[in-house]
This record gives sequence, structure tokens and C-alpha cells, in this order.
Amino acid sequence: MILEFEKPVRELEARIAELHRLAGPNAELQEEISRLEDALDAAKRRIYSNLTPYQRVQVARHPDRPDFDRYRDALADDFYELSGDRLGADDPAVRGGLAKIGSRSVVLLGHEKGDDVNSRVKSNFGMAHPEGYRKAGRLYDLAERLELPIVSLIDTPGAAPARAAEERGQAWAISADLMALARVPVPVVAVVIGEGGSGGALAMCLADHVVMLENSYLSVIAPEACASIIFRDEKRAPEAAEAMKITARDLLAHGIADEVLPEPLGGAHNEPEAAVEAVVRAIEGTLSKLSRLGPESLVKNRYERYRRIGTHVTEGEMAGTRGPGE
Amino acid sequence: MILEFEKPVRELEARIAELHRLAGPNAELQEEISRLEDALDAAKRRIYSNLTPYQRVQVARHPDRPDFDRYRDALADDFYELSGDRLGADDPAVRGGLAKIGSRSVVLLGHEKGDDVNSRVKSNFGMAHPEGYRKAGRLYDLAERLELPIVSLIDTPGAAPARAAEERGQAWAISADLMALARVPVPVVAVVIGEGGSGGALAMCLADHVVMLENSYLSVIAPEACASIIFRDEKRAPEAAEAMKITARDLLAHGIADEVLPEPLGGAHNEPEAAVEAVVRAIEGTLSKLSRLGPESLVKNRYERYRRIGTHVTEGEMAGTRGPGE
Amino acid sequence: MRCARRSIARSARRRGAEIRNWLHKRREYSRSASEAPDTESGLASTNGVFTKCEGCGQPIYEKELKARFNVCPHCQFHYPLPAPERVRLLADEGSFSERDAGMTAGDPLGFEDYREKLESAHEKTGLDDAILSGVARIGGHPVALAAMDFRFIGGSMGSVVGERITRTVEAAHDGGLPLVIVSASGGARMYEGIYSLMQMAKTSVALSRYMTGSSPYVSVLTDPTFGGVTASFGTAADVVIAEPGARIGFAGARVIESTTKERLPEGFQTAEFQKEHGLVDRIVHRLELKDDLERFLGFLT
Amino acid sequence: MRCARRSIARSARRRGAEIRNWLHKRREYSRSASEAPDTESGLASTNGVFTKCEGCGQPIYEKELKARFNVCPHCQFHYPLPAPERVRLLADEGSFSERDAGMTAGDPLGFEDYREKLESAHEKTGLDDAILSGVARIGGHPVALAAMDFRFIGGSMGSVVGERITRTVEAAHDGGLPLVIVSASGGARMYEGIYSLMQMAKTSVALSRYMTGSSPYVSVLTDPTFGGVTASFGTAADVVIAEPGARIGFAGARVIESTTKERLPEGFQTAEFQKEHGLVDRIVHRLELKDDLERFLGFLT
Ligand SMILES: [Zn+2]
Ligand SMILES: [Zn+2]
Repeated sequence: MILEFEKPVRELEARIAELHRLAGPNAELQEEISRLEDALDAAKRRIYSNLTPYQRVQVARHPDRPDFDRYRDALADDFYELSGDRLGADDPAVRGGLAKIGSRSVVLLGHEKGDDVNSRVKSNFGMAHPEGYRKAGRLYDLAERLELPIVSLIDTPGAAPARAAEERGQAWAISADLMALARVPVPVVAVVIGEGGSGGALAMCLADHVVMLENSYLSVIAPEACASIIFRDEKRAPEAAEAMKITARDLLAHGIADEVLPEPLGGAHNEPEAAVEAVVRAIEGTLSKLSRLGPESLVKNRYERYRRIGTHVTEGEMAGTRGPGE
Repeated sequence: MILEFEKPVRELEARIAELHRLAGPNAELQEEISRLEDALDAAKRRIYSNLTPYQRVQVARHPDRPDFDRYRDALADDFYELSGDRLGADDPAVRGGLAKIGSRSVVLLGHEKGDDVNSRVKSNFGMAHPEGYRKAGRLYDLAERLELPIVSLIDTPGAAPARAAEERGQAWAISADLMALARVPVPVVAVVIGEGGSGGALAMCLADHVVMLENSYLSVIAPEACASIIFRDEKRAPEAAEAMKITARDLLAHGIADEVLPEPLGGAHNEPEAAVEAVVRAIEGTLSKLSRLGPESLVKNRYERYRRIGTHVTEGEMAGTRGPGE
Repeated sequence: MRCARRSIARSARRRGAEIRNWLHKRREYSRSASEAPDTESGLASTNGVFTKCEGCGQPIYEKELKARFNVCPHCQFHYPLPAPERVRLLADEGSFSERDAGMTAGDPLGFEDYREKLESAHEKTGLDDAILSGVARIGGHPVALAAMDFRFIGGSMGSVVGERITRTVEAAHDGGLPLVIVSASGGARMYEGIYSLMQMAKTSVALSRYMTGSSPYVSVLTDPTFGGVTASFGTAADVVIAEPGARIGFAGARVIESTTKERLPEGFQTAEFQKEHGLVDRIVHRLELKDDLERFLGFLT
Repeated sequence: MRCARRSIARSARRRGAEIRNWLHKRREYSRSASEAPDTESGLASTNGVFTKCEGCGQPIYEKELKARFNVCPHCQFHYPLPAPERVRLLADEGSFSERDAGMTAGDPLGFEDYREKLESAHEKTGLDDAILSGVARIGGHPVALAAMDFRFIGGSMGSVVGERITRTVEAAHDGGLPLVIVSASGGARMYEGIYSLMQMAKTSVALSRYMTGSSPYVSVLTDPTFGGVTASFGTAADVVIAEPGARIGFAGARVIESTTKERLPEGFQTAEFQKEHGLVDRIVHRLELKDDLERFLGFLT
């Protein structure tokens, strides 16, 4: 898939390839190629270093973007998958199990978006149903029982706007996850690897440390939906994405994210190994830091971290514009 | 409904009533009436004091037997009903909520069998589905959180042999209830008011104190099913009921029940007030005793209570024929 | 279609405080907050007039409606209730002591029109944001109490709602008080972007800590309660009470219909539907709500 | 019909240890223990003979079958596995130390035929009851281990099974050991009446206490596991593993069909069905089971 703003790059790349094919030893063409390559390089830098928020959303949604499987394989020598909510269903949109990251065992979970039509439909494009939240909740309980840290990889457009999800109480299920994450006495590390849509994402990223990939986003609502509601025009999604401050760097600036991992030029899908490697290092580093804290400190710090987030004004004084970061 | 073994009594009663109607001031008939009344009294005592185990099962199943509603009204000035498993369903076969018994607030729950065709079907004749066990489990959690004793009134033929119940994991749900009752740090009092069928009953009566009404039963399997399996003949249910030792007095003798409450002659349905009054007194007395124990003692005693039950033989020595009673 | 309905609603509003107005907005209601109706400050503001009930079509004295806390005397339809009225309904007379008054919303993202929205909501309701909170007594029982107000930007949850809920939970925690929260919310306040989402996390950590104690939490869900409120403090209660007919869920019916093209069943997401689905404990008539809470609190003292 | 099938099974048994025999009983299987097949002591007891697989119809060397722990080399059909074989499959060589050997069933109710049943089961299996238990190492990890045996009165749970499970759980609790229990059970042992039911309570109090610690519990469910075992310790595990095709549930399919007159779907209550329904974590081939447990235990040391 070629994103709209990538077209100039892709066209240049195609022309260069064509010229290479034609050129042979022709010195003049070699020069032309060289010129074009410089232009390509410049174009790439220009385009990719100045992605608008909405362009980043598109990168975050890129079908070739490294997914749960990819990170899991890189993170863990062994992944011992667990299934089901123990209540009557197993949600393919949420994956989880035990994993060893470095020398540390953790409970690893994340969203599954699927990688072909069938698996995408099966996993509901990464939108969990209540059974997915309850599966996550079960894994949080397991982590508490076995005293293992929780590592979650977030990549979901959000909660499922679906009749069945409402009938089985998705709001109740999300709420239960938040309550569980708030009190679980083990380290919780969340990495937003792609989309971080609304309550569906939050049910996995109420954490001690929130890492975001440069082109991932975290938002209370999809930019398209926001635009359609506030501006009465879905096409104004780019504006909404801009206005809502949903990119990794925005969230870092606002103190909601703790760490932003730069992506390879053009996005993680252009050079997955580098992105994956950065995530692995960030998780290992964070786990190592958090492992020094006892259960009470972890829960207390987590409390304080979220307690601070808000932009209310008291007695004419701004009280808490900043989030949990220092 | 007239049970088979009650027929002689009912016939005598009818004859006496008829004679009364005819008698007027006739002295001779008065004498005859008096004689018949003596006979009736004798017949009642003979029949009702010597009910076979299977006849007691029939009394336990009597449609007019006092039910959850009846006991609830007598037990509690106020009953604040709660619904649902918080997961997607509310099982009408299990009722529960907060109640005040004497001066004590408790979590009160029990089985609903229904009292007409519609409500019987709706409540699945008192056989819970997984959502019923999970509703009970939720109430156990609530009791723990609010530090209230649990009082349960058991009256179920057993778990539901139904496709839907299996699909939603009834075994898992029962198991979860047992695990919860085993550790809940508040007093747990169970009263078997009618039928106590298999795991379905046990999910509510793993308790610190088990009270049984004289004609209630508690059994690993319905006598009919046992007869059909072991004797290959459902009609041998009376034998199975006898062999399995399922009556209140048997269970008291084997140390499984802690207390048996005598019923009015002919069964609780003949004089509900008396039966209900006995249950109320038993519960109040038990709560008063248990309230003196701290959470640790309660859980420890409960552990020991069930830990002892078994009839295995070790090294040629009977090790634990007796149950939890002393 | 949507726009047509909206402009009808707008002109109706100009014509006076008709219940029809509420109802139009009810129908239009979606999970999104800003699209949700910004309701009038009170049905009974125009004095002594008859109005026609959208529930049953019968005429109601607006005075009577106000006296019945916006419940139709004929069909018992529950219209939204402003937070100050809710407090008047529930708190023992003179017992309510507001906390955190004067806390107002920042505009962290400098979002188009947000300032104006806030100002007009303030003017309309007299409130600082979509919530009133403090401590009170209910039937003599001291409680921490918060009530949301749907008229204020659709009861959307921004930093002020999140902060005042959190402080109410903390007051309950510190004082060993029962906690009662009455919700009415279209969902997140998009104008505050990520801060809005994070209020779910903030209220959840506070509530999760409160729940490690042994004081009870009762959540009362009124029409409508959706989005982040339902998916955080709205449902994580010991007892969840809903008002008759209240629509409760995460995603609103219209969003679901437009996404899935599926026709939703009659009564979808109503309090009765959610009770049937085991998610709500009790459905309590507004005029019996105080009594019901008193009963509940009575078990725990 | 039932009787006809049973007598066929009986004569087949006389003709030799045919797999067909197992399968007849598989089909006949119900939740009730005594009706469940008392299976042969081992498929491979008659030496060097071919037998025909009921799963795929292909011939199998019984020796090969035994070497593969009763898994068909062609279609991977998993036949029941005697407890001693299960221990041999899972425990590191020479590491298993049995506990509570010699514990036998009392006959608390003097139930018709129970003594005879026990004796013939003992003769057939060489076991004292439907369970082997003790401590062992799996891939070097010390564990408390129990394995049930379906051949012993249908793997029914009476006082001995309950007591040995409980002691195994207690050994794990006291020693801070991981706990592994392999179940195979038709359900309750009706001959012990209420004592049978109470084993659910006994094992549950022990397990509930164990779970307050931080050592893991893995439950392995094999064909068939029903009734009281599934509704107590069988499912209350951190990880629930099932063997392929194993039938798992509370009430057996036949009981449900005869009660509800409903035709059950293909594959009802199989391991795969239960995984689909979120009740089982993993389906693991028997010949990979030891490795799978080693992997799991490796995360926790
Ligand atoms: Zn009306
Ligand atoms: Zn085969």
C-alpha cells in the first residue's frame, strides 16, 4: 500500500529504478541517476520528517506496519500463549501469554489486527469485544498471582461499535480492566506500537511507563469521528488530528507518554528490524528500572502518575496542565 | 398436590370432614368422629415419622414447600435485591441481595424455583446456568468487600444438563464459586431448605455451618439418576436414595450437616410458619456464634472442616469416616 | 437528515422550553459529546405553561413536572435532571456542602470554539462544568456525592469532571464515607483531547484504591450515560442503579447502526435491557431513588 | 440399545484388547462414573499384535502405540492413558516419588457391589484407586504431580482421589512447588454418596489456599473429564491444557441429549470446542506435553 503523501517518493524511486535498468555504463545517465538519488533523499527527509499528525495516523495504520507477532518474536525467545476469558469466549483481537524478555519472565499481551482478509475479519481489525477485555483482565490477575510484570503492545482502532459488544457489557469490561491495572502490584509497561484508540487502548495502557513509537497515536476518538462530530465533516480529520494533539511527540510534551521511540525514515514498516529493536531495548530498560520498586511503590507511583493528569483551573490558577511525566 | 404416601391421611381427613357435615348434634356420630380423629392422628404419626429417604425427597420437592421468597420475607425486614453477573446475563434461578436479619446485615442468596408454570420455566426449575453461579460469585465478592456474612438458602435439583450451560462453562463457574467460598473471610451459613442437588447445590453450601431441614436432602446425584446408572433402573430410585444416605439425619450422622431442624408433622408445607420460624432462629443463632470469630479463624476453621471429610483407609486404618461435625 | 433535525431543534428552542426539544435531542443523541443536546436549564423555566409529554402525549403543567423532578406524572417518563435538582432530590435538606466549587476547564489544546462552548454552557446552566460534587447526608447517612449534568456540553467528561469525581472518591476514601455518583454523560469531551481520555484513568486509580476499603459505592446511571463515564467509574460500583428507560452503554445506538448497518432492537441499551443482560442491579424510579439509597445505606451502618 | 452395546463391548473384550473396545465405551460415555468404561489395563498388553485404529481405520502395531503413549501414529488419535504411563510420560526419569501409596477406599455407605467394583478395578489396573500422586521433576523443575486413571471405576472421584489430590496440593503449598494435575474422570463416585460430593469441597479449600501463594498450577484435562473434577480442581488453574479431542464438561453429552431432546453439534465439548469457548488455554499433543510443561515451568524459575 502506498500512502498518498508517499507518492512523490515512490515515483522517484520508480524512475531511478527504470533509469538503472536503461543506463548500463552510460555516464550521462549515471549522473542523472545520481542527481535523482539526491533528490529522492531530500524528498524523503522533507516528507518524512514533517509528517502531519494525520499522516502519522496513516502510518500508524499502515498494513505492513510491524504487528504484535513481529514484536513478540523479537522480544521473546519463547512465547507461551494463553487463550480465553474463562467465561465462554476467546477474542482473537487480544493475544496474550507468558514470555521471556531477556532474563525476565513477563505476561505479554497485545492487539491482533490480522494480516490478511480472513484474519482481519476474525480479529475484528483489532477491536476487542468484551471477551477480549476480560481475557486481558484474566492475564492481569495471572500476572499478579505469579508476580510477573505486564508488558502490553497496543494497536487498536478502539472499542468495537457493535451490538454484541454492547450486549455483553463492553463498558463494564473496560472499566474492570482499568480497575485491575490500577491496583495490580507488578510493573506495567505499555508500548503503543500503532493505533491507540480510545477506551479500547486505555484498557491496556494504564501503566507505569508508556512508550510510544514516533508514528503511533493515542486518542480519545478517531480523528475522522471527531471531525464528523465537531466540524460536521469527516474530511476535516487532518484538522481534528492536529487539534487533538494525538501524536507521540505531542503526548510526550503533554506528559502523557514517557518515552518516544524514533522510527526509521518513512515509518516502522520501511525498516521493521530497527523499530522492533528500539522497542525491545526500551522494554528491557524499563523493566530493569521498574524491577527495583516494590509492589507498594509501584501502585503508589501509578496512582500519583494518573492523579496528576488534568487541565482544570482552580481559583483562577492553572492546576495541572502537565501529565504524569516530570 | 397429594403425595402417594399421604393418601391414607388425606382420605381420613376427607371422611372426618364429611361426617362433621352430616353429624349435627347426633351423639353417636360424634363418637365415630372422635374415633376417626384418633386414627388420623395415629396414621399421621406413623406415616410422617417414618418417611423413607425417597419419601423425604418427595417432600423436599413438594410444590407448596416454603421457598426462597417465603424465607426471605420471614428472615428480613428489608431485602435489597441485586441482579446480574455483570458479564451479560441475569439468571432468574439465583436470587440475591442485601438483607437485615435481626440487627445484622448479610448478603442473602438462594435458589428460585418459581411458583407457577411461567416462573418455573423462567427460573429453569431452580437449576442455575453459569450466569447464576457467576451472580453468586459476584455476591460473594461483595460480601467480602462490605464485610458482611453470607447466608444462602439452597433448593436446587442440581446443575442444568443443558447445551447453553456447557457452552458458557458451568463447570468453570461452579469451580470458581467453590474457590471463592473457600477463602471468603466472612461467616458463611448455608441452609438446605429443599433439594440440595450435586455441584449446583455445593456452589452455595461450602459453608462454616450447614443447616438442613428435616426433609431436605443433599446428594451427589439425583436418586433417579443414580438408580438408572447403578441399578440400570430408574424405578429403583427409592433404593438409591436409601443407599446414598442423603437425608438430613444421615448427613448429620456422617458429620456433613451441622444441624437438623425438625419440620412440622407432614413436612414444612403443612405448616410453613413453624418451618420458617425454625430456620430464622437457626440462622440468627449461627450468625451470632460466627460473628465472634475473626476472618483468619473463619477461613482456617472452614479449611479444617472440609479437610477432614473422607473415608479413605490408610495403612489398613480407617482415617476419616467422619465429616466436619464433632 | 441530521442537519434538518438539528435546525428544527434549534428553532424549537427559540420558541421556548418545550419538552419536544429535549426529545428531538434525545433521538439525535450519539456517543459523541458535542453532538449531544445541550439541554435547557430546566423545563419549568417558563412559568405556568402546559407542555406536551413526548412520552405519552398528555399535557403536563410545567410546575408539576418540576415538582416531580422532571418525571411525567402520567407516563413516568424520566426527563434529564439538572445536577442541582439531583442534589436537591437526594441530599437531606441543607446537608449538601459543595466541594471544589469554582473549578473550571482549561483549554489545553486551544481547541476551536471550546472557550465559547464553555461560556455558553456556563451561562445556560449556571454551573462551572458538567458536575456538582461535595459531601451530604442521605437519610442521615453521611456520603460523598457527585452528580453530573447533561446540559453542560452533553455531560462530557473533561478535566473538571475527572478531577471533581476523583476528589469526591478521595474524600470518601479519606473519610470512610459511602460514595454515591449520579452519571449523565455523552462521553468524552473531545475538546480536551487526550486529557479527556486520561480522566478515565485518573478516576479509575482513585476508585480502585477506594474499593480496597469496605465502604460501599453506588453508581446511579441516568439518561444518557455513555462512553468514558460508563467505561470507568460509572460501572465499577458495588451496586449499579439505573433510572427507568435510561440509555446506557459505551457506543451509542446511532454510531453502531451507522457502522454496522444493523437495525438495533427496540429498547436496545435501555436500563431495562441492561438489567436483563445482568449489567445493572436495580431500576429505580426517580421519585423513589432517595428512599432506595437510604435503604441501601441502612444496611451498612 | 445401551445394553446391547455393552454386551458387544464385553464380548469384544474377551476377544482381546481391541481399540474398538475403547471406542465403543467412548461413545457410550456419560457423566456417570459407573457407566463409564472400565478400560483395559493397556492397549499393548497383548504383544506384537496389530489393532485397527478407531480414529482412522489404519492398522497400528500395539507396541508402537504403547511407545507413543497410546497416540495413533497415523491420525494422532489420543486414547486414554493409564496413570503410571502418564507419570512415565511427564516425570524426568527416576524422579517420581509416590506419596500416599496404599491409601484405599472405605465403603462408608456399604453400597451394593462397591467392594467388588473396587477389587476388580484394583486387579485390572494394579492401582489402589483412580489416582497416582507424589512429587517429581519435570525438565529439572521439582513439582507436585497427580495423575488420574480412567480405568479405575471410570476415574470417578471418591475419598481416595479427593484425599490424594488434597495432599498433593498441600505438598505443593508447603514446599512452594508448582502443581501439575492430570485429570481423567467420569465424575463422582456415586458409591460413596455425599463423601464423593464433598471431595469437591475438600480439594477446593486446599487449592484456594494454594492459590494465595505465587506458585503456578497447571491442570491437564484428558479424555474424558466431567462432573465434580471439572467443577472443582480441574478448571481452577492458572493454565488449563487439554489433549486434542478430549471431551471436557460438567454434564455429559448423552445426559444432555436425553434430558433436552436437543441434538448436540459435532465436536460438542471437545478440547477444541472448549478452547473456542475461552475455557481452555492450550491444546497440546500428548507427545509434546512434557516439553510444553517444561516451557511453562521455565517461565517461573
Ligand atoms: Zn408522559
Ligand atoms: Zn488413527
